[in-house]
Amino acid sequence: MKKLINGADTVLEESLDGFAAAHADILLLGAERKFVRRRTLKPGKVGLLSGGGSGHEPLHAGFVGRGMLDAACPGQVFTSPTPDQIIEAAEAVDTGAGVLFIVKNYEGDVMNFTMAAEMTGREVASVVTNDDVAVERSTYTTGRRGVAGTLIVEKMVGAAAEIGMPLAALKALGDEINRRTRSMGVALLPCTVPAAGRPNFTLADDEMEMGVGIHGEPGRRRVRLASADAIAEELVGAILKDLAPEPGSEVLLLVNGFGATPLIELYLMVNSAKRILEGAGITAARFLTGSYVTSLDMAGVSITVSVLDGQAKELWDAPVHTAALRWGT
Amino acid sequence: MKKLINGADTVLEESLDGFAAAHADILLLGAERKFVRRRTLKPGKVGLLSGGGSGHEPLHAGFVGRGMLDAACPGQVFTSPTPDQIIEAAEAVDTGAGVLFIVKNYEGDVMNFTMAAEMTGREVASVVTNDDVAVERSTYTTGRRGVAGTLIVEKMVGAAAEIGMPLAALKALGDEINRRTRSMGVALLPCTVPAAGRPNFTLADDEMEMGVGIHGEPGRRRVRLASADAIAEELVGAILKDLAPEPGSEVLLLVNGFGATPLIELYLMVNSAKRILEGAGITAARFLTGSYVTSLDMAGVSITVSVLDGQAKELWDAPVHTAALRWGT
Amino acid sequence: MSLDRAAREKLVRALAASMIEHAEELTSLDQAIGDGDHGLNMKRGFEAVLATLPGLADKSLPEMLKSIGMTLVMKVGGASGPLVGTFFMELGKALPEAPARADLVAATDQAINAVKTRGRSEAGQKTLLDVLVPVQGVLAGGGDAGAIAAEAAQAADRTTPMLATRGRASFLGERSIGHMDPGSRSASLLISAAVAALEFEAIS
Amino acid sequence: MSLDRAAREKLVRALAASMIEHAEELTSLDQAIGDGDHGLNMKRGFEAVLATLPGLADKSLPEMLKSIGMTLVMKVGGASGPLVGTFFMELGKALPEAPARADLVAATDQAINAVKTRGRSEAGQKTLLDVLVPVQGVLAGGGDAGAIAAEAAQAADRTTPMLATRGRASFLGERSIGHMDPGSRSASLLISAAVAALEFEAIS
Ligand SMILES: Nc1ncnc2c1ncn2[C@@H]1O[C@H](COP(=O)(O)OP(=O)(O)O)[C@@H](O)[C@H]1O
Ligand SMILES: Nc1ncnc2c1ncn2[C@@H]1O[C@H](COP(=O)(O)OP(=O)(O)O)[C@@H](O)[C@H]1O
Ligand SMILES: [Mg+2]
Ligand SMILES: [Mg+2]
Ligand SMILES: [Mg+2]
Ligand SMILES: [Mg+2]
Repeated sequence: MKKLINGADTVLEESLDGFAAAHADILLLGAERKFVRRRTLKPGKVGLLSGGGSGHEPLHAGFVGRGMLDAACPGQVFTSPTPDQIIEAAEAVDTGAGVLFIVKNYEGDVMNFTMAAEMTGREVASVVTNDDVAVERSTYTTGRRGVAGTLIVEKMVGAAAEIGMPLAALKALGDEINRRTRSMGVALLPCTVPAAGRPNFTLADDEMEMGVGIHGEPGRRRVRLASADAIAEELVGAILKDLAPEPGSEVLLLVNGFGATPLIELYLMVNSAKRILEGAGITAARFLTGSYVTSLDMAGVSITVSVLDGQAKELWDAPVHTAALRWGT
Repeated sequence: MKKLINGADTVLEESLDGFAAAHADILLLGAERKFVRRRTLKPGKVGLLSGGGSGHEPLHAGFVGRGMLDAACPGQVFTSPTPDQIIEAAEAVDTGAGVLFIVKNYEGDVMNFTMAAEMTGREVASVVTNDDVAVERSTYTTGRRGVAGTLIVEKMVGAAAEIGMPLAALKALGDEINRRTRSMGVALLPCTVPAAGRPNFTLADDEMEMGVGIHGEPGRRRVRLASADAIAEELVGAILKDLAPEPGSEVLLLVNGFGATPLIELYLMVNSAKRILEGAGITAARFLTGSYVTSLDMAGVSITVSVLDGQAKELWDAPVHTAALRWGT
Repeated sequence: MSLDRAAREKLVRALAASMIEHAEELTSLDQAIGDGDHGLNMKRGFEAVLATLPGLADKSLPEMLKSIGMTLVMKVGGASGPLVGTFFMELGKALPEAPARADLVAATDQAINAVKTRGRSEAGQKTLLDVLVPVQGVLAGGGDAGAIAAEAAQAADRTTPMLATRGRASFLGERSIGHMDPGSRSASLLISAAVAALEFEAIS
Repeated sequence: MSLDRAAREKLVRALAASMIEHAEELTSLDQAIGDGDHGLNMKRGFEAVLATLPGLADKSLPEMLKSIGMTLVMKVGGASGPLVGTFFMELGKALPEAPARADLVAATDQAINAVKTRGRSEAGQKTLLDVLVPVQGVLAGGGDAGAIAAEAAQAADRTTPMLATRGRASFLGERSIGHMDPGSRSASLLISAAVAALEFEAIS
């Protein structure tokens, strides 16, 4: 295991301290590092709260700030946060309009956020994201995972909250964006949880994990390493099959690196994915490219497609000022 | 070699096409992909032009846009661009106030930019960055390499150009920022040039390259893998020894990933570096953390320290709107 | 059964020791069909429980169990935190201070139901319920310590050929087959540690 | 020496072939003390030169050399593009159409000086000048084809123990010692290819 760390036990706290110091203008760290909170709250606005296991940086703490999240609760690496973290974060950001939880669909996350919702006295609603089409036959199971599409839900719901949308409407909006959003990923190299010290799986030099999640968990199937075009075909193909957007639709294309894949490759994937979408009569009208929803030091990429309408475009374009996403005023 | 590519020969063009499509609001790609140009030029402003070998994304094309570069010339992977690229880019961005080249100190880059300057009829000045303290005994040699500090020069000079500073003053400013800026890096895993197909060097599981550059070239020395604190001590120590900032100085701390190192580790390094600076009586008043000056899929980190005065702080804080750096209005 | 302070402390230490000692193994199991943190999660949780000693053992058995459950909920996170935590909390709520065997049967039944509700799950889905449910059956049927521990171990083994339909392993579909469920293994370890520490024979 | 069209084309093809065939080797040398692109750079440059055939060989010898130089400058990039390109350009500028040996001596001297100016470098710094300069010495001293090719190969070998003070290898300090300079190796290959193609004996 080759990592820039001082010891597996302190990775999370040291990294959070560095993060909070580097972005002190935007956010602050709660007591005992239970949450990261937007420095200046907007009274009367619904509090937007997300969280999950760490190891996916910049998700979620990197999206705390104006136009996006009010707070994020970082769990241990790949382990959902605990109810006390969520309860205290909710308390810290509730200015009276209630709190919306944005939760990725993992049973750990769902249960911990649910317990927190039960235990806090506040008005709370939850959006559970489940955009990962790699999970097949999901009907009678835990369902699909929430992966990179979560970022899109957080951005758009964040923009709507910023302009005063009330809790119930935000929940409905979040559910709707989630319904319009699909993702799928592939890993070229596995990741190593610091405390585990060894990779979650191993891949031969000519293998990749197709349909991988963001926790170093194995994917749909292990296949031969393929070209960027072939990978994009499979990912975009699976997404479009499931999403079935109307021909002529405009979409947001998110090409997301898993942590160890450089930008030169991600932009190359943008090129492949865009061409494939065009072939299907779909226009990528917005793009986001970078390592935003990662899996520690895993190499690989996920593609997310989110169908845009006029409102979604406006919400995407609306100003955002966080550690990891910034545009507009 | 595990990369998301379609073939070594087309990596650069496909990646540039994806990049240009994703950021069409900010920039456009010149004919034959010779340069990336800011979409809307500001007449009367000095044209700021940089470039260098590819494989360092987002440097330089990711810094094209309002408040930073007007154009960037992408060379082949790790190979400086050719004079025709630079000449055509200069032509594309010169609105009459001359053109400033910002060049990293490698003989290839310096010679190609010099030939372009000789061959173009325009008023041209050059700033050559050489912030890498890993290079020892540099007096009678090629000197020091230009590495991540180049980003700081580009940002600050870009801000000054945006508010109308003339060519000679911009050159003087760039030289001055370069003088106040030092960097050093360490690699945990090597990188692989797509066309070469194999890593430039190999490292055992317990080794790292101390003082590595950004081209997969070997560093100062190969040493045992150490803790984040020990690495930060060595990097910051070498920087401070050379930079010798006055105690009480304020600095910009740039913790830069080389491409395969995740944010969780980079922020942990921020925490270590900040503490070491504080121990030396230096305050990190500004931070930038991320993979900005990379070396393909190399794992590792560089630390850059740039001494700030009031002007430098203002120039750093000034609005910037590029693919990779964005803040302000 | 009435546990004195020493017995309560012994029980807590035995449970914690079983998780701490087997953390590596549980993590390996979770690496195969999960995200590789189950051992770390259970270890972190039971270390936190240990840190509440000696005060913890001063409490009555029901209060102690509730406290263990709450500590697990607040320290473990993941899927196992709420589930194992709920199990202990509900057990504490349902047990009288000096439970007879019938109380234990009823309380474990209630705790298992709470786990099912929390996890929206049933036995047969390759989760810790596939240990809890059959072991509770043996308990209800009058099985002795040996039978309980044996059933726990066998039940965990029986999860190996199962297809996961709940929990993280369900994301793998068919690929979840052929690996033991990590939560079932930890449940089995906890049960074995408990019956050994309680000298169950004596108290039933 | 007067090269007809066929000889000029043969020369161009020989130079290009030597770079294309040895690209892997040059890249390996550059991986050891540089950035691993020298073989790719030279190959790309000479492939671009080949692409200017047949028109290229229609030109006079000086014009052809200038054109090769300009193509290299515009296609190679890196350090070798301007340096090798300048060498060819200056050679073309300095040579008459049908040069005598003395013309060749003077022209190579001039071209080497241009390289020195462009690279702000001298022989002794572990660069291609450590091949160009001694080979030019042999040429000036009347050496035959065999002597020139031998000196080129030996001069490249002699860069191995040198400490680099110019070029990318200089960043390595002492660690540059013990590896052959890639640019010296390519220069030596080009020289050998040239003397073989020119049947140098015949024309000197
Ligand atoms: N819905 C559920 N119902 C019952 N048990 C579950 C459920 N989901 C997960 N589990 C159990 O939790 C175990 C995983 O725990 P752990 O690895 O600590 O959490 P996570 O899966 O969040 O990483 C699984 O092996 C399984 O036994
Ligand atoms: N200043 C210089 N003067 C002469 N030759 C040089 C100089 N700098 C580099 N070289 C030569 O160029 C070679 C490297 O070429 P190449 O790898 O193509 O370019 P780069 O170093 O830019 O990657 C070196 O091996 C050396 O022979
Ligand atoms: Mg987990
Ligand atoms: Mg190069
Ligand atoms: Mg787990
Ligand atoms: Mg090179």
